[in-house]
Order: sequence, then C-alpha cells, then structure tokens
Amino acid sequence: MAAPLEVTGSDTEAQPEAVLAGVDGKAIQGRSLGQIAWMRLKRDKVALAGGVIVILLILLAIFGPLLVQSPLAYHQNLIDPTYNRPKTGIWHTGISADHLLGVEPGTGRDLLARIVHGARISLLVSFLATLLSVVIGTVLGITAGYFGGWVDMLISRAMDAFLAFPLLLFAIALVAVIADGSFGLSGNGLRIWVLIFVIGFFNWPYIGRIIRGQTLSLREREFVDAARSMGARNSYILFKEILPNLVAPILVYSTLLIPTNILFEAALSFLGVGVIPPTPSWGGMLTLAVPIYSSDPMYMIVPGVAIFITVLAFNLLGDGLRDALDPRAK
Amino acid sequence: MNGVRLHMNKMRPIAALAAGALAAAGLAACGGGDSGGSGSGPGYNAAVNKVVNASDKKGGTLRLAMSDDFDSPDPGNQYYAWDQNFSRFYGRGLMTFKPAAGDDSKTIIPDLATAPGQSSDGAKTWTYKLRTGVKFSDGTPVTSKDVKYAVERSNFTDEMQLGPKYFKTYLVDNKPSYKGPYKDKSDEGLKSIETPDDNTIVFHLSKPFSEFDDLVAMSQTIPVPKAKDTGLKYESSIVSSGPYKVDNYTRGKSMTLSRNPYWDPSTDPIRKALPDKIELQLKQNADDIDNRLLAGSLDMDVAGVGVQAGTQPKVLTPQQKPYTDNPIQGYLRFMSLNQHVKPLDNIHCRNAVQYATDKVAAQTAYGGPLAGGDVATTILPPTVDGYRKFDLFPQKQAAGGNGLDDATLAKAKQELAACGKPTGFSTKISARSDRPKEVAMAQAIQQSLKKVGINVSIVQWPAGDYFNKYVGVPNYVHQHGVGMMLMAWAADWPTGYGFLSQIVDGRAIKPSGGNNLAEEDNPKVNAALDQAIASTDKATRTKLYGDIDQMVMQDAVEVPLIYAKALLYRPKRVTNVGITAGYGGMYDYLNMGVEK
Amino acid sequence: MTDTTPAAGPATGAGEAPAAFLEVRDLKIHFPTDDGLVKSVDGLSFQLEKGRTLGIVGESGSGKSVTSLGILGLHNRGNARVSGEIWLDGQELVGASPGEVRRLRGRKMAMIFQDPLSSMHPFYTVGAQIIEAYRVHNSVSKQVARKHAIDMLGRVGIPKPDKRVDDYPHQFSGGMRQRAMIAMALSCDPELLIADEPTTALDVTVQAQILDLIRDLQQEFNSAVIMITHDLGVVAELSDDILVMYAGRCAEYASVEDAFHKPLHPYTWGLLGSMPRLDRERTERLMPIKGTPPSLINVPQGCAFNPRCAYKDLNGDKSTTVRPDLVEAVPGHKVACHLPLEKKQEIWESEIRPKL
Amino acid sequence: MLLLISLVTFGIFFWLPKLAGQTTDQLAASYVGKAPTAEAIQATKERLGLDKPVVVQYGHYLKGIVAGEDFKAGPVTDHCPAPCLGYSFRTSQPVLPTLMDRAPATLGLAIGAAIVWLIVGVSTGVVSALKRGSIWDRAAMVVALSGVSLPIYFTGLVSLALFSYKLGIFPGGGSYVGFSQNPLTWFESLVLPWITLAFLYAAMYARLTRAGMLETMNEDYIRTARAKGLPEKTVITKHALRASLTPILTIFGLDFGLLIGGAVLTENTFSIPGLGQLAISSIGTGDLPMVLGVTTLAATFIVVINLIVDLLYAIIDPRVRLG
Repeated sequence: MAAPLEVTGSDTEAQPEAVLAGVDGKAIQGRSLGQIAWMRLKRDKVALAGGVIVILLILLAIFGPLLVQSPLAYHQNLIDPTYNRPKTGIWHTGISADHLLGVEPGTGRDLLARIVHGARISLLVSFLATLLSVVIGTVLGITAGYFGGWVDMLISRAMDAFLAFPLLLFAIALVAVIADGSFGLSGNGLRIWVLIFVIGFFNWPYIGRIIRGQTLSLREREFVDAARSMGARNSYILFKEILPNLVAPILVYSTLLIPTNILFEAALSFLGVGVIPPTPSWGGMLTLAVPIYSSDPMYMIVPGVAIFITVLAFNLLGDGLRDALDPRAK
Repeated sequence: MNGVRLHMNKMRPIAALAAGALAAAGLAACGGGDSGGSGSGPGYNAAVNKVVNASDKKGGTLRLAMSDDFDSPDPGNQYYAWDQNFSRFYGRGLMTFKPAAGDDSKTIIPDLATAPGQSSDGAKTWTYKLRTGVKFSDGTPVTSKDVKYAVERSNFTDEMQLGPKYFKTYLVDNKPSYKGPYKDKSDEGLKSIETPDDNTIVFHLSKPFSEFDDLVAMSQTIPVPKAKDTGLKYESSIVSSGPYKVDNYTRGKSMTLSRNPYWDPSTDPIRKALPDKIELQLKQNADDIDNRLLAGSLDMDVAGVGVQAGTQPKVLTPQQKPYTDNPIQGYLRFMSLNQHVKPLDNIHCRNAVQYATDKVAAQTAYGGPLAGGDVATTILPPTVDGYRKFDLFPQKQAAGGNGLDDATLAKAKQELAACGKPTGFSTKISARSDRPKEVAMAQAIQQSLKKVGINVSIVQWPAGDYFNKYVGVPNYVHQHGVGMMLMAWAADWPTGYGFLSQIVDGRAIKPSGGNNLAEEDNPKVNAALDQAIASTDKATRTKLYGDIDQMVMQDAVEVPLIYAKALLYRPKRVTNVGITAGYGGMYDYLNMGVEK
Repeated sequence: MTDTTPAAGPATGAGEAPAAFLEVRDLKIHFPTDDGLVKSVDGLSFQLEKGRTLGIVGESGSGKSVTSLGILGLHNRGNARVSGEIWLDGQELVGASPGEVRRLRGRKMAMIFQDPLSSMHPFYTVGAQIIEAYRVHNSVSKQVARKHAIDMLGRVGIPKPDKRVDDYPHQFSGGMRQRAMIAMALSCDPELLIADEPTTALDVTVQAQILDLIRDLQQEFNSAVIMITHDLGVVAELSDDILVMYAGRCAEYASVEDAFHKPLHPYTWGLLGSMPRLDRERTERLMPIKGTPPSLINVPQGCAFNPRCAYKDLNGDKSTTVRPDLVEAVPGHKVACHLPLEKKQEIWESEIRPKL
Repeated sequence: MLLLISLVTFGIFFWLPKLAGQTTDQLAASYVGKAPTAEAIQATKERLGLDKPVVVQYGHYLKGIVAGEDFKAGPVTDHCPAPCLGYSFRTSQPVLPTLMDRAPATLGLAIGAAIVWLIVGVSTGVVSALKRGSIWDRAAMVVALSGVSLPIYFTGLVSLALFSYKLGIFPGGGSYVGFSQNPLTWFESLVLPWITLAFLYAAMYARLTRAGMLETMNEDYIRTARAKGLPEKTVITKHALRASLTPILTIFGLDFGLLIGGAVLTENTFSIPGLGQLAISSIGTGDLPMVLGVTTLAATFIVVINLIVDLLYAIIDPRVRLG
C-alpha cells in the first residue's frame, strides 16, 4: 500500500497523535467498527452500567409482570378510611413484606406491581415510537441529503417547521381530539397506538436532521462517487453504500431518543392523556400523587425514581455509545 | 333537561380544567351531619344544623376564593349550586332559600315576591306579587316585566345554554314556538307569562306543578332589564338588584362587589348585607386555597366541596377539627344498569350486580367516609324530602376488611345462576375520564365484580361529552354494550321530584343528553311521579317519593353507591356560617360577614 | 543557500545556557492515552541561529508539528509529559512557568499555521486580530496598534491595507489570508518564526509568493525560522538545514546541499523518491515508501524505520533490535542508521540516485 | 411558516375528528349545553360554524385574523378587531385578549428561568470543559445528566414538598400573582418554578456548552490566539466562548420560543396561570378556538424568536451576515 506524504485533510491528519491507529497497527486493521466500538464501550464503565440497567429493565418489562402480584387488586384493608392513605409502614407508605414499595393510597394496590407493569407500557411505547421516528427520520433524512435540491429544501423546511411546533401541546391535543372508538379501535388498544404515533411522529426531525447531515457528507465521499461512476442506481447507492454507513449514528441517536420518548410518554400520562387506567403508567401514578404529595410523599417518590433511573440508564448508554462509535462527536 | 354535573374538585392536570362542567344544581337539603353541635359555640359539625358565629356586625371585606370559575355569573346562564348561592349577593329572584342551617334551610321564602306563589287551576297557574320600591343598581325600578324578560332570555334563546330549562319545559309555549327575545322582537314575548301590572307576574303551566315555588327560587327569576341586556356579554355588565353591585368581573381572575346604593333594606327582610366589600378570586390553586384558609388570609372557599386530600390530615388535628363540618351534600353517586344491554336486561343479572358491587371499596376509592360519603342503599339521599331508609340488597364486608363476605357473594352467584349466567358475564363500565375519583371508583367496582365472574372493562369519556355524546345517547349505549354507567346526581331543588324526575321517569329518556341512563320506564313509576307533582299536599308528595324510590330499587336498575359528603372548613373570622341544604350542603353565603 | 555550516549537536552541557539562539536538547513529548503512551517526540535535539532557516521534514504523525507546538508551549498541557530542554535566547522554556512562556509567545517567537481560514477567528476582523496580538505585548493605544496593523498588512503585500484591515478572514482569498496570518505572526518582530506547513492549503501559484514573502521578511527581520513541511520542494527553496523526522526522532540532519545530494538515511531516500519529477518517465516518477508510518504508541523495536526499510537485512538483526543513535557520520551531517557509511554512500550513488 | 402551522393545527382540531368518524352533529353536541335537542344542536352548529366544510371554516379563521370578526352575543353584536383569533366555544370570550391576559405569567416564568439557566448552565459547562476530567467536571456532568433525566414535574413536586411544605422557604403551588399586583409576591412565587425549570435546562446547556467548548478549544484559531501570547482568560472569554455560544444561541432560540408558547408541565405543577395551563384546560374542555389560539400564538412566538436569533446570529457571526 502506498503511503504518499500528501495525506492532508484526511482523518489521520486531524488526529495526529495516532490514537486512531489503536494499540497496535496490525490488529486494528482487521476490526470492524462494531468491534472497535465494543472495545471502547467495554472500557466505559459508566456506560456499561447504564447498559446493564437497560437490559435489566427490558427483562423486567418482559418477565416482571409474571413475577409480581396483580397491579389491579385492591387491598383496602390496608387503607385508613379517614385519611384515605395506607395505615401501616413508615410515613404511611404501606411498605411491608407483601408490598415492598408500599401500596397506593385509596386503593391499596401494590406499587411494585404497578411500577413493573408501568415499565412495560413505558418501554413499549417509547421503543415503538423511537422505531417510528427512526424509520421516518432515516428515510426522509437520506432522501433529503442524497437528492438535495428542492427535495432537500422541502424536507428541511418540514423539519424546521416540526421543530418549531409546540410539541407537547400538539400531542395532548391530538390524543384528546381522537375520540375513543375512532379508527375502529377503543380503549388502550387505540390509546397506545395513538401515543406511539404521536410521540414517534413528532420526534422524527431530530433523527432526520442528523441523518441528512451525515448523508450529505457521505454523498461526497469517494466510494459513493466510485459507485456512481460505475453506473450504480440511486437505490443501490442509498441502500448498499450509504445506509450501512449510517448504522452507527442511527444506533446512537435511537438510544438517545428512547429516554426522551420515555419522558414524553410520562409527561402525557401525567397530563392525563396517556394510557387509560386501570392500566398502570408511571406518569399517571405521578398525577395521582400531585394532590397528596404533602401527606404521602412516598407515593410520588416511587414512580418518579422509576422514571429517573430508566431515563438515566438510557442516557448513560447512549452517551457511551456515542463516544464509542463517534469519538469526535463529543 | 339538565344533567347534574358534579363537582370535581380534587384533581389536577387535564381534569382541573374541565372543571367547567360541574355542578350541582343541588337545591338539596337538610344538614345531615353526625354529631352536630348541640352546645353553643363552634365545634366539629357545629354549623351543620345551626348558624354559628351569628352576628350583625357590618363592615370589612369578605375574601372568597374558588379553584374554578363561574359557569357564568349571569343569573340567566348559570347552573352550579355555588353560583346560584353566590349570585344572590347581586340579584333577587322571586323566592329563595331561607338563610339558615339544617332542615330549616330547605324552607322557601319570598325574596322579590311578597309571598309564596298563589296557585289556581289545579297548580297550573301561579301568581306572584312583587315588592315595591326595589331598584336596580342603575336606579331604575324593578318591575314584573324584568322578571318575565329574565325567564324568557334564560330559557328560550340559543345563546343562554348553561342553565336548566325547566321553565321552557313547563310553561305553555306560543304557537308557533317561541324563539326567545333575541329573535322574537314582539312586545308580547312569551304569552304564558303575564304581567298585568308592574308588581304582578302570572305563569301559566302546561301541566300541574306543585313545586313551582322551588323553581322560581332558581337564579333565572333574578330580573334583567331588557335595555341593559347584552346577551353573552351581560356577564361582565350585570345590573344588580341585590345589596351589592358587581364592580368588576374578569373571567378566570376575580370578581369584586361593593354596596349597591339603590338597595333599600326595608324592601329586603332576609339579607343582612354585612361586609362593605366582597372579593372573589377565581381559578386559584386548590391546595393554596386550603393553605390560605388555614392561615386565615382567606375567608371561604366558595366551591363548597371540601378541602383537598392533602389538607385533610391537617384539618383533622384536635386544634382544627372544631372548625370543620362534614355535611351530606345531597348528591348520590350511583351506577346505572342499562336495561337494554344484555345480559342486564335480566333482572337477576342486575340483582347479582347489586350484591356483588362492593360499596365500601367504591367509597374508599372516592375518598373514604369523610371526603367521599356514606354508603348508599337508596336513590334519594337523606337530605331530600321523601327519603326513607331501606336496603333491598344488604351486603356485608368480610372479616379483615378487604372485600365482601362469602354470604354476600353467594347471593350474587345465586342471582347469576338464576339469570342463566352461573359463571358470570362481561360488560363495560363507564366513567368520566377527567374525574379521577370516579375512574378510581370504576376500578374498585371492576375489582369487586370480578370475584363473581363479572368481567367489566372500563370506558372513559370527558365530562363535557359524557351525557351529550355517550352515556346519554341510548343508541350509543346499546350499540357499544355499555351496561354500567357511573354518574352522580343532585336535586335541582331538595324534593323527591326535583331529584327523581330526570333520572327515573320514562319520559325523560332522550335521544341524547338524557340522564335516565338505565332507561327506566316503569309505568307505575311514571304515574306516581305525575300524581305527586299534581298533588298540592306536601305529605302525600313526600310519601309518593319514598314509594317511587322503592319501586325503582325493586327494578334493580340503579346501584346507589354513596351519599356524597364533604369536609368543609370555616375560618374563625367568618360570621353567620351555616350549612344550607338548599344549595347542596355548602355554607350559605347570603348573610356571611367578617369579624374585624 | 550555499552556506553548509551545520549547527549540529549541543555545544554545551545539559542545563547550561547554550550559545545558540535556539537549542533543543533531548526533547520528549509524550501523551498518555487510553490506548497507551504516545511518544510524539522522543529525544529530539537541534540548534538554530538567528537569520537561519531549519526545515523539519517528515510524514504526518512523525512528530514535527508537536515539536513546534512544544517549543511554543502550545501542546496540550493537561496531559502531555514533556522532558528535555528548550533554550531560546538563553532562557529555558520547558521548566519555565506557563505565564513566562506566554509572554514570549507572539513577541519573541511566533507561528504561522497551515490553514489560515481555520486559524483565524471567524468572528473578528483581520485587523482586530493583528491589533490584539500587538497590544498584548506592547502597551499602545488602539489607534497606534491599528496603524501598525495596517502597516504590517502593507508589508506582507496586501493591497489597500487600510481598507482590508476591517475585513473578516472569510472575505480574504486563501493567499491573502495567509499573508494576513504572517502579518499577525510578525507584528511583534519575533526573533523565532515557526511556519507549520504554511503553503499546504494554498494554490500552487500562491505558494511561491508566500515562500518568497517569508524569505524576504526573514532577511528583513533577521529571524530564525523553522519551516515544517512534508514538501521537500519547500525545504529546498527556503532552508539552510534540514531535519528529517521519523517516529518522533531525528533520522537525519544535514545542510540542504547534503540532504538533497548526499542523503544518508534510507528514509530520506524514500522521501526524495516520492517527490514527483516532471523530468522523468511517467512510470518512474514516484517511488513511494512502502508500508505505513508507525504507530507512535508501539514504535517498532530497533530502528523505527525497519519494517519499511529495504536494507535492514544488511545489518544482521541489528536494525530490528538496537535503536540507532544519531551520529555525525560526516562533519555537519548526522544520521541515525546502522548501515556503515560507505554502504550508505554506495547504495545512494548506485541504486537510488539514478532513479531519482 | 406560520400559515403552515396554523393550517396543520386547524387540520388537527377541525378535520381530524371528522376523519376519525365524528359527524358534525356529534361535534356540535359537545358545545350545545344542557339541552341537546336536535334544534339546539342545529343552532349550535350554525352559531359555531361547524356545519360548514373545514376549508370554509379555515378561510373564516384566516379572515378573522386579517380583517376581524363580528360575534353575535344575543341582542348585541361584538366586534373583534383584526387580528381576531375568534371566540371561545365554551365561554364566548374573545380568544386574543384571553391569551394576552395569560401571556405575562408564562413570559415571566420563561424569562426568569432562562436567565438562571443560561448563567448556571453556561458557566458550569465552561468550567467543566476547561477542567475536563477533574472532580468538578465529573460531578457537574453527573448532576447535569441527572438533570436531563428527571421529569420536570417530578423535580417540581419534590422541590415543592421540600422547600415549600417541609422547610417553608418558598410559597407553595398556586401562589402566583401578577407582577403589577405585587412584585415581591410575584418574585417569591416564581422562585421555585424558575429553579425547577432552570435545573432541567441548565443541565442541558451545561452539557451543550461543555461539548461546544471542548470542540472550540480544539479549533485552530484558539491555538492561534494562544500563539499570539494572549492570556488564557482572554483566549477563553474572547475567543472560545463567543464561538462556542453561537450554536447554543440557535438551540436557545428554539427552547425559549417553545417555552413562552406555554411551559405546560411547569405551569401545571406550580399552578401558574399561563398559556400552557390555558392550553391544557382548553384541550380538556374541547375549546377548539382557544387551543388553536394558544398553538398559533406559541408558533408565532417561536417564529419571531427564531427570527431574532437569526438576526443576532448575523451580528455575532460575520460569515452569516455577508454570506
């Protein structure tokens, strides 16, 4: 392989200290981006911790409901009727061996069970919403970045407009406007899809912008020129040449979008337009906590901390992935 | 014609907003408190049966607050109990509730009229004489024409939608149909209201109606001068006929009242008009209202639906408890079982639901005995004329207090077997999505019915659309199989007729917006209602109301859940505080004053 | 350019102030990273007198830029480990406080960077940036500094300097921008000027102008100049001496004459071979060095160049085991290679030179 | 842009329900009051214009904005001058004055919070970037990451429980009064909301600023500035900060614009009677003109703020000005 001295402007010049060359030049050549990323990620203990929590959360969401008691069963014998709050447990939380996180005021429903079931909803909605955002964002981002011209103009304008929308208001309004029974669906069967759609649909420009930017720079790269000069069709270039190179940013920003969506879902539930009770949701639990937080603070802490840990774990993992896959994008 | 929209105070997010739709036209009654202060001086429940802190001391500013707003302060366009109570500061209807506490407060006394209505023609014609010398806040004298105009605009125009339409229902209509004073500019207006002179007004009804005095006690007879009527904008330029005039009303913010110089105490024997000024802050945070009440920087929460859940422990301390009252509010929270939704068309299936619905669980879900209310077994609440205590479907709690006992559940299962559904059935239960406590109650019922195999799924709609688009539309209910519907009801006046006529009369079933959700259409019930309202003898009426209650319960179409109660707080500084049954168990605002 | 007196080797012992204007002794700049210790500069020594120009040549990542930044104290202080000595006009810089070094920067020593567009602040006018540089070291009024800036712009050949002084960098062409950069560097009459690839980012036609300018200005100011480049042509044009760097070390040090006509290090031969020459047949024009530059974390054992060297086998296993010292093979001509001098001269004459 | 947003908003509220299968009768039934007879529904439909096709309704809405609108209040007719955003379906109040009445609360909240978060967030980010890897940096970034991971209403509730109920330092939720009413109470009532809101954004901005600073500190022109012998302080404040703050300005414009269109969650948690609360309550009661008004106003704010940001950008970055 030739090593012309004129290597100006290429990546190695920008990284003079040869960090990119890795521990030893030979071994690194055989490594894929994924392996390099994994190697870096392994060293990032904090991100790993985030990753472990994320995996645990996913397992919890999938299998947890099988292990805990019913989130709907009432235990009103635990409730003090005068104050309408749990009789027992420290600070009237109802914490006991049967109810590790205490029980809900008024109903005596088990909080652990509600948290675990809430995780399922929260993760389901945020994952699918993220998937939707990623699909829309990637398709439109690539299209805009690759074809440029008026297509780019149009899509970019649309992205700007979306970013200028008061999203939360729109989301609430949309959920509220779609009456139960619309589209032949009702109850949570409708609501969950509406939530996924609303959250996913409004967040695509975040992915779209990044993908567009990446595509713009990829489009100018040699291998694309090479493919184009060999007469490859656009679809081939898009899917075989450009898309694989976008996997890293897509992965990173999906991971970072998930916690945003978890917060979004929780906010909607908090405002009363999330999943429909009695199905438990974290945001919905906080709503119920609002009027009684001064007399029963624990009831506010439990779902709040659940949201916090989940979002934090995803953020840690996302940050770690970004650092690992794209060290310069700090 | 109405739809009692209950108070939904204790909620926030999306709900609180929707508070728009509430309230209680409850002219229900009678302070049914527990202990009641038999001694003098305040104490827990002291104001339930007695006006405490009685005083004639004038002066000062009465500082009021409210977590919501008026539906409208316009007396012709309002329905909530609290604003009917409140609007008497600046308006005088023909009759009103006696400013008192306990049973006495259900008494209807003349206000603008000199005496109760004179009925003739078998209670189909009602004549009132007006007091002389009553003036509007602009100095013009009040005449019977102003009362007639007020009734016309409130009941017959498209613009005024928020109040009840009883007058339109009972008054004889013109031919062709009267379109209201905004469209029909004729001098004559509605022919069935006659004003032979400025001090006489005569109402002609299409059928006998013995409780017409209760009807004219509503704010809709508060006179409105035609020349000053600005329709929907009148709410911000109300012309007062009471002791106070409205200086300023800003929607969502505040209303301030000061003395009406044209109010003549000699024409008004019932009002003390103590404070010099009345300030009402609107759309205040509910928790903050409580805190200010406790701190003494606020005199009254005019919503009258009790303190917030978070405040409850604070006012139940030994120091504060003597300043609280826990009256029955005249509402019944209940569940209607629709007779056309299978398998609830079978009375045994309905009976099974009656037994298996854990009312204690529902009570706890709604806030417990203090903030929720007492477990109910009848349709009429104890504060309404005609109430008779009985329980056709007695139930017992299991030892340990978590659900019904086996005997009760066994009875439910027996009824299920009789219904041909020994293993249970499935249906839907509806609740108002913006009323978290109602939703919580639906969940509690869902849980208790599950124990006998009745699986219900919860459906929710916003309160604003509940009756107009969903449960009040029989077609919708049948098509979607909504067998059980949660609602709450208070009488528009505290008698059996005021309570029952909209919810159990077969003729009250409407294509939409109805309140007879069970579609109860029992000929005997219908006949008894007609007989009662035509009877001029109060005792006869009262007995009939109790009979009707029992008949409907035998049909098992309504599951009474709780007689609503509220934990109210009365600050020390406020004088003349008593619970009025006339406005659904809240404090009577008419003669409130403040100690300096 | 015919003065071949080499300024090689420390004339005085360690720790003592040298006679030379600039003397670098056994300079080491290492960066610990997650992947290992990066030895960017690993034992570099050289001298430079005022009025003379030293060309430092090497591939990307050979440590030449780090050397220059190290002299100015601009290396990443947070994580760099620096040892050795740098003497500038009798003052030692490695051990000096950052403040002291800062005061020397811009005044006594200045630097011209490779890419004038990214090296000038996009938000400030060219004039403002020159004025700023001048006023840091000279307590003069803004007006005076501005006059000086205009004057400097004029001297580096920017037409209508009184107007252009208020323009922003992006309004300049590439060549003009580099002139402005030079004006900024020279605004305080620095005695040492380091030019890091000053012409790489420029059009070929402009390159020559800039080089002429640097040369003229050097004569005018009598500065010492270090010219860092990978372009041997630039070095040939401008330098008195040449230092060839490889893997953070000096591979060969010689006068321009010797370096071009009698180079002794196989790496230097490779560099010469990679220079395109129009006077050759197309196929012979380039003789690139095979392989890639070594990782600075794992520098090959023995001679760092051995994996790419065609002649390493001539030394038995010495090239792969023992690191060659930099020795003065010929007076004024140092080289770090195990090959015997005669062998090197022979190979150069017989194998390399004919192909160039 | 505004037209697009108003079109989309209008579509969502007036067209989507129809798409979802609601008839105009059903729509009108929401606003008919307590006596939904067929004739009352018909009258309501006509009064609110719901009987007309959505396009016509939209045209009417635009006409109101451009030329004003008349409103029949019964015996009198009210005129709402341009720009008229219509009348509430629920309270019959003109929309724009209601919005203007609510805007100061939101504005006060947003501006105060923005000041706090810019100062705290940016300075934290700068110090973190300069002391990269230090204990301070790590601690700050842990706090910042926590900040962006906490739901704002939860932070709000915790701070209320702690500082208001437990410690009694600040007034509780719902104590908001207008600035003109009592500046001191106004200030006190907003301290917690400011801190809560600023905590989230300060965390975001600390992360952004740090990243921006780190990137800028690697720029060639920073090296140049140092090579000139500038003191480090000058290098940071004059050269690095200014450059790294410009992209943050763009984001700030967007965030601030969104916020003054209604800090929904914060206003709700602290019961501040701002636009966000109005929007939520209007959505709950199906008061479409009011919802439409808030979103239109919010979008207008965003567009205006972004315009200002673009102008500022041109002032800060000469490349934009001339290119």
